[in-house]
Amino acid sequence: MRYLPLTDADRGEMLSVIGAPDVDALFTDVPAAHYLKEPIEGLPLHASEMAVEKHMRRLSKKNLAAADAAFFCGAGAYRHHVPATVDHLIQRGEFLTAYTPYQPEIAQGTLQMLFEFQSQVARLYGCAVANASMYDGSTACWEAVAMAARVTRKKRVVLSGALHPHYAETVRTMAKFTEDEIAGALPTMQGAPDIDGLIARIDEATSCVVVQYPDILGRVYDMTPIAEAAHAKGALLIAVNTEPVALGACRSPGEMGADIVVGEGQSLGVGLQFGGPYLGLFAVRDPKHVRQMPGRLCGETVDAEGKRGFVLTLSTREQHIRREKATSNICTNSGLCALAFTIHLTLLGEKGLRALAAENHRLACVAADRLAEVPGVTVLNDSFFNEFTIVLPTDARAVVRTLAERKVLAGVSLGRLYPGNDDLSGGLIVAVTETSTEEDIATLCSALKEVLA
Amino acid sequence: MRYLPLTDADRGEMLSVIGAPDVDALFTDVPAAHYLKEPIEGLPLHASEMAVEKHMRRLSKKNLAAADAAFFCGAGAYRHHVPATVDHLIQRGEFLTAYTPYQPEIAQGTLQMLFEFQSQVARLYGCAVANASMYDGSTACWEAVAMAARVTRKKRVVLSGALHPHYAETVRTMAKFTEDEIAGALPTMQGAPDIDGLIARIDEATSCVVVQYPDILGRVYDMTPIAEAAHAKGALLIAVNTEPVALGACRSPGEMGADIVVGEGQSLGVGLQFGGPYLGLFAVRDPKHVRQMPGRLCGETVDAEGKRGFVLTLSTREQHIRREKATSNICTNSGLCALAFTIHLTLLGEKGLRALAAENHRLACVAADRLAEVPGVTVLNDSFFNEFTIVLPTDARAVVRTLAERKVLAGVSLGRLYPGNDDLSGGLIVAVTETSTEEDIATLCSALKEVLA
Amino acid sequence: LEEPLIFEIGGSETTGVDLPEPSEGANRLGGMARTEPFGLPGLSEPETVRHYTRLSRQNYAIDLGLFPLGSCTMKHNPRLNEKVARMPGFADVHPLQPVDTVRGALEVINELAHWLIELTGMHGVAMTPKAGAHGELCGILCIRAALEAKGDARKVILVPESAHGTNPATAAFAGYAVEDIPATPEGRVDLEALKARLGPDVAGVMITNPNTCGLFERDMKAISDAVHAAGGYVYCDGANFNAIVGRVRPGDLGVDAMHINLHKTFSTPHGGGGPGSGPVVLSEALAPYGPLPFTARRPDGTVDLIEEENAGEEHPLSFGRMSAFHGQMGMFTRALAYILSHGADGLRQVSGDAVLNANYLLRSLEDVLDAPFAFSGPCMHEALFSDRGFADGLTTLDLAKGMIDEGFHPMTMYFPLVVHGSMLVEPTETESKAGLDQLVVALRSLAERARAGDMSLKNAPIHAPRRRLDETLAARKPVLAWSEPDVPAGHPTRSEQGGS
Amino acid sequence: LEEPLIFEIGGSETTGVDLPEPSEGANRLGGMARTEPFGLPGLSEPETVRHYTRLSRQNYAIDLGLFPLGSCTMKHNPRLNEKVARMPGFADVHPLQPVDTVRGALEVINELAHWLIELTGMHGVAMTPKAGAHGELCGILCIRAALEAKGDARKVILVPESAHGTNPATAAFAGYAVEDIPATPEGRVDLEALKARLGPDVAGVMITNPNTCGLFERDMKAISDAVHAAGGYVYCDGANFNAIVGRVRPGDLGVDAMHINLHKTFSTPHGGGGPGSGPVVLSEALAPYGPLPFTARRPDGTVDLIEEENAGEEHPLSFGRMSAFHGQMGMFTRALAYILSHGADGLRQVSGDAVLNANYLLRSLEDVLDAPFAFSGPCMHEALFSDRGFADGLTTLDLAKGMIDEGFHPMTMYFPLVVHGSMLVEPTETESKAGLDQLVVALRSLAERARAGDMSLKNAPIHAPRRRLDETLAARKPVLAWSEPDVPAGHPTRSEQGGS
Repeated sequence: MRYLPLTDADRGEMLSVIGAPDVDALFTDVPAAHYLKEPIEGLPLHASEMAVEKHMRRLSKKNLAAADAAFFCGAGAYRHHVPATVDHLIQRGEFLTAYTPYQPEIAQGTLQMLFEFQSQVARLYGCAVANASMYDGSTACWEAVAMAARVTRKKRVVLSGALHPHYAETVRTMAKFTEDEIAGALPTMQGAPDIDGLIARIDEATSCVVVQYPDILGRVYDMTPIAEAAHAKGALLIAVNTEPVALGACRSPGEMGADIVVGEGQSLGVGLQFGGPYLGLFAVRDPKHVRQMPGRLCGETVDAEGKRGFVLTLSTREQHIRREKATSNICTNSGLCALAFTIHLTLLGEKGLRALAAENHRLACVAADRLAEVPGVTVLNDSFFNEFTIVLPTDARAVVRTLAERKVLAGVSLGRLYPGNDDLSGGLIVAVTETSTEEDIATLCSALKEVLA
Repeated sequence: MRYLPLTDADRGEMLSVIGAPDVDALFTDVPAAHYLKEPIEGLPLHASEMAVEKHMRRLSKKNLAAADAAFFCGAGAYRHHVPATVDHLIQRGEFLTAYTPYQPEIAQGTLQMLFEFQSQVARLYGCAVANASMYDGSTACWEAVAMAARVTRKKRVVLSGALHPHYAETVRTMAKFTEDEIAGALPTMQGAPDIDGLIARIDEATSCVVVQYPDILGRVYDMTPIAEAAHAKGALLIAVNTEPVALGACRSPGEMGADIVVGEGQSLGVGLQFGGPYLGLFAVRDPKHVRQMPGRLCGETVDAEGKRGFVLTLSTREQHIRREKATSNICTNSGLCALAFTIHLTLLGEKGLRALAAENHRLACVAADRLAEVPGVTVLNDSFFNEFTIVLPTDARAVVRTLAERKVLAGVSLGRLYPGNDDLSGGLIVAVTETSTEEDIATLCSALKEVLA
Repeated sequence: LEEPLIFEIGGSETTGVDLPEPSEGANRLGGMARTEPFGLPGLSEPETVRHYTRLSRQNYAIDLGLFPLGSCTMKHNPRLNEKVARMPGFADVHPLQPVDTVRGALEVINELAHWLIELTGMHGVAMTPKAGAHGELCGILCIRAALEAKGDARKVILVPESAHGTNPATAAFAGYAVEDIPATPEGRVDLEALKARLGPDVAGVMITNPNTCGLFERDMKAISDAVHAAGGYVYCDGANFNAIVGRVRPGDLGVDAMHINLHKTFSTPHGGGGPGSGPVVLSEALAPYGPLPFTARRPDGTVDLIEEENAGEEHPLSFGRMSAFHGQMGMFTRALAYILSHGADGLRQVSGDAVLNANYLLRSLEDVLDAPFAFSGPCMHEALFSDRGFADGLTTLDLAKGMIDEGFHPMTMYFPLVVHGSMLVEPTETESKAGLDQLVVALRSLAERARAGDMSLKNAPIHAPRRRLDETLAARKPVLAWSEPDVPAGHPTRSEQGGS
Repeated sequence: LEEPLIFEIGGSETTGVDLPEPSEGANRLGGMARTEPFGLPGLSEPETVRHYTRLSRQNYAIDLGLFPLGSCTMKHNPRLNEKVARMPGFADVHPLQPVDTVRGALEVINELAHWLIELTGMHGVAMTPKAGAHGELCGILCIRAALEAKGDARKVILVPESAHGTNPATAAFAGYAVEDIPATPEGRVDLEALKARLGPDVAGVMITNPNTCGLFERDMKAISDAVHAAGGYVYCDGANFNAIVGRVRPGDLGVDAMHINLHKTFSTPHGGGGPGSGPVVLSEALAPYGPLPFTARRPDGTVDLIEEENAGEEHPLSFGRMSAFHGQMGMFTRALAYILSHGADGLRQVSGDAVLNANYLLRSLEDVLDAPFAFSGPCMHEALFSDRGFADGLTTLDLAKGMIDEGFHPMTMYFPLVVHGSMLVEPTETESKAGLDQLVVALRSLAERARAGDMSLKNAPIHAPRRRLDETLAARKPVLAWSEPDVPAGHPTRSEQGGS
């Protein structure tokens, strides 16, 4: 086996040092009845790199890669161009094969990168402090809800109907443990989100209000009134963002009064990857909330010679120290994805992020205008950044499947996200990024026209 | 421009330090008549990474990649599976973006690698010393011819008819300078090479005899009689090898008395790459010939503290020291390709190289047997390693083109290599490596059967 | 050279990408256009490459040397797996594409799931948990759902003293009261004490096997039987599955749920702290409660996705969704490539070599380092030592930091908690004998210095990018984000200059 | 930790690949089967990754820092280009596939050739030369072929004193007598001296422009006119084309042949010493003699390959083939991606920033380092300094080695030969002002130490993987390959054990 350096000669020598006749003798604590005598049944013997690569390539080719299609899927995961530099750098062995930086003297590379990452996320979100990342946006959203309960010592959670349904489901599942009460809703199929309706659901028992920005239908709106209403009742506003590129064009949630801002960072550096691994972002506007934050934090300090250095800090919040008193059971972050994100954002910088956002918005406006001209299609949104919802006169799920056969991945149907809601079944979320060309948009429109005709 | 770090503010500051009004003022030595006022005509303005990648991908897709075909091309370039580790390691910035190791204190990585490479090549070839690589096999072959003239002080070069015709052409072209006399021939279309005929062409004026092993038609044979005959006339035997994997199964040229062994190293680590960059290997059997060798040499020494270290050495042979008295004008090696080769060979080791060679030979034997069963096809070779020549009853060039339309890349026709020689036009060189499957072989045979029918 | 922060070298007008200049034109941002600057620094591409390349060189990593980190399993990460994960059909597909366009990706998930089930002898597997700790939550949720389905609201989870910190954290987080199970003097769960505690209030136990002392729980089957008899479920922390893969199937030992850290047993890269992936294998009793979504192979061989849309018919008892989308696809491809590369014979060799390497270290060091459980026989994949015998004033921490100067990553320190000054050493199967012999030489020398009272160890490390760092300062006055320093007049920072 | 040689850690039974065990069976090796062992060591995959990763860290590289290496042009290597070169349609195609299956690859060659011609204002280009020096041979072969076609057997090539060492080596190798052209006091070719030497025996001149003193040859056009009038040809060494790309077209200056080092001007990676690529642009007079093969775009847009098979009609005057196959494809894809990325505006910016950076260094250092030609105006892309003013016993070499301790690669030393103790500094356009300022600080400090006679510079470098190496020993007793050491009885080496 190419990954196993011991030779039979080595094994013999080592066994004689140990004083064991063979390797099986080292497993004497395993009761004989449960010790397998033979290799696992059904699993083939070891295979060459070439054979494994061929097998995996065959499976890979059974998928329609986005690059081979006219591609408009979003709804929580976005296709952006990731500079080649990003993938090159994250594959450096010193990053790829490093351990969690618990030994800071030999982990300054990871630690400084995390400090820079935290600083970037905080600025992007308009917050004071961000952590070193979570699993993904949906679990970060749940952690924010749990944190709000710790901060407010209340249990009623108000979810916006326009929160990504997977995020809402994740909150609902995890709330089974904590017995938080979850008040959810479906999205309103209107040009603008129903802010008054949401505010009306906030009461004195509310720990937090969870909104998405831009929301699941792509709408961009002012969160300030919601923040004010929440704060008036002693609740926190949690803002969820699934498309960080939007913040290159739109005001930040922190600016508008969100107390906790969480999101999915996949857009920058990470890629689609069929849904994972992704990158949970988590930040708080008020530094006094830091000690209630979940997840790892990297902080600045000095070494024994007075040189600046970085360490994981405030770990008394964490499970490996606190055991059953930890703020969360999270013990991993999404380190390599955070690295990809921070490299991509460093390459962009403020100038590049603004330009990228502008290009996304420009193309999305083009697409919305063209789609509105397709007979039977209505564009729902009054406002949007790079995705918006169109309403078709028929079940959008079927349309999406039909278009996929023509290598047009038209978007994500509301019917798939909200099965069993006939009112939503005509809805289709269309995302347009800098990777979509005007030719792709034309392809989508003409294919849609034919299918709807 | 993403590759240019200066900002306009920087440029302004720097110009004021220099005392120049603008950048154009730094080009005052260029006569105004020849200083372009405008960007080069026709060339588009700078483009995003995404745009360039798309353009190049479009061109890439216009080619039939070997992985998408039943593939049997050889004749000097071979497709082998290169472990992913190789490409990962050669892309480390410290290797990829390093300079020629003229400052050995900060280039030990490249130098030690080259020392290991030289040692591996010498052992593979059965020689005493190998250099740090040349451009490719064909230019290494020419350098060997030139070296033989320096050693023997004679000028007549006898080329085997079964030497790769591109190599023979290269020697012929370069000999225009040195006025060496080149005696060439066409390959004999027989099961075994015409050794007696070759020996008969050696005379007292001969500086060297150049043979290929395995030869252009794939034949493996004993070089000892040729070496003896050459030595008897005071000539050197130069053995050319284009497939190093063959030496995992076959006796080395050095063992059989070749004085200079050169070859193409592309098979290990480098890949097909449409012909370049490749890797010239160059070794001598007798250490006393070292000072007549062309190209870089890396040698062991110690540093000021007595630690082992490596340096480029014997550079008095080289052009940057000797100017017009250099042994060759070569000033570059194929460093990164040498790195890929040495990593691949280290992964293989003796055990892996033998196994790889055995698998190549096994599959080639299968292919030869199956092809012999196709009506109209004759297998020419008495002996072969992983490539052999078949003779078709028609022009093989046309057959190859027809098969390519069916995604069968059947091999290299002799008609392409030796245009204008009707006697050879039925010949087709078929190479079979570990990347060829038995299914590919069956595809080739059935396609050939149909085309010949 | 010290590497500055991107905020110290970048500028707001510098960028490492080429994009069209934003034009005036359509603006449908609902009046929410950003007007304030972010303060995000940009670097050109060459500066970016250099910054991160230099930073990387301040890290230790598996690619540089041995990582004898007990319980965390740092082993070779094959580059084939990196290549496979980047194939366009896996890396460039959207999680919500129509299933007909992602059958191959679903096959990867299903094929990996199949082999995880076969290797563990279980009934089903939840693929979506995003890390080991997330998998623990998944397992506990299944137990809870199964109990609820029986109308049984038990509130206690038993956890051995030596458990991973995540175990009690998970159980507590999930609303359970956590109670300790004591250990026997030889470092295993005390079966009799466990049996004595079992009762109608105990929802289950969480056990690590092999345990964190590096020992196999001989009584595992008896424990499971007792727990099942008392109406509870057995959760096994699978962090140490790499010690027994191919040789022992947890399902045969009565386990109901076990997470598998793909990076530990199946070698997905650690990445400086993630991303992880923690699939949870489930017994027949718990499988019906597992989370959405998952995959199912149809009789015709195609693989389908079971999600909210079709779960009503296919998986009605599911406790729900734990996260968006389908799990850590990028880790699945790597883990599957690893399993297929090793095959049945190779995986058995993996656990054999891992255990052989650990026992070789144990026996090569027990005369100079206290090995509290060495008397009780072979260890599994990790060897446990302690600081007993060190001179006064020298601790496990000092020895560990001394390892850095010898060119190694420190071992796991002060874990498990059941042994004072513990040092848990896990070499893994991907280390050569020559590498282990170097480690032995270094550790013997350090142990002798610690026993002899060589106080210079207190200064270790000295051959590292940094000396020991002031963690107290970091926690007392947290600086968690960069802010512009106060700058003397006349020296504007680069980013204040609006470019550089 | 010192990294041993693969021969010291590998074994003949160890391998890092999985292949079927060789079986008995068919053997058609003509009796030539190998029986003797090679003595080639193998390493497992994890050992291999670690060996080369550790080795790599003993190198300095562009990714780590500035490389002020005059005349060698070490600049940023974009990673996009690495990605492009690895696209399967370029990396996984055989050079002798039928042309219909490689039209895209031929288009790459043709498109690059087109832009090289446009950027240089020439008539044709030979794409096959494999490096700059190979390109020089190509150019000289063209000149020779053109002269021969006229029945003119001239035997002298004129080369300026300051030429790259390859120039006279090439001319001599090609059988020409090489004669020097003197320089003017300000570091340029002496036009009058050149004119005086021209005559019917002079085949041509080889001139570097910008020249190796970092100056533009103002009289280039006059030189060309004089040479042409005397019946000779002008070869231009294009190593410094990066200083003028987008601003000056050598064709406009009367050049007949010029090689372009793709790694210098178009940023293909240097790779620790190759592979290079040296296309040669040719004037209308020389283009008909260029080597085979090359590409031609047909009126319908398709690109064809011109090789032996069809050269008779298409290119009958070719001097022949210089190497197997079609040139350095892997470098062509990278160079084309670079040209398209920069575009017409970016390439002009490239030369502008390269020259700006060099002049900034020249003016920031001329008060502490002797700059022999600084008086004569701006330099081009490199600034020339000398050791004049250093204290006795300290040399250019000492200052250069001192740079290593400051974290930089040394500049080019003792080249060009026309200046005593010369130091040629080329920052390139991919360095930031902040990086240049750091270099200035370091060089000023070193220059002051050298002037003050600080003999500790003799010990430099001390912060490097090695101290100064004994090059004399290496040359006097060459050890050019590893051999088994004499081993004391009882200590067999790993490879002698037949395994590890």
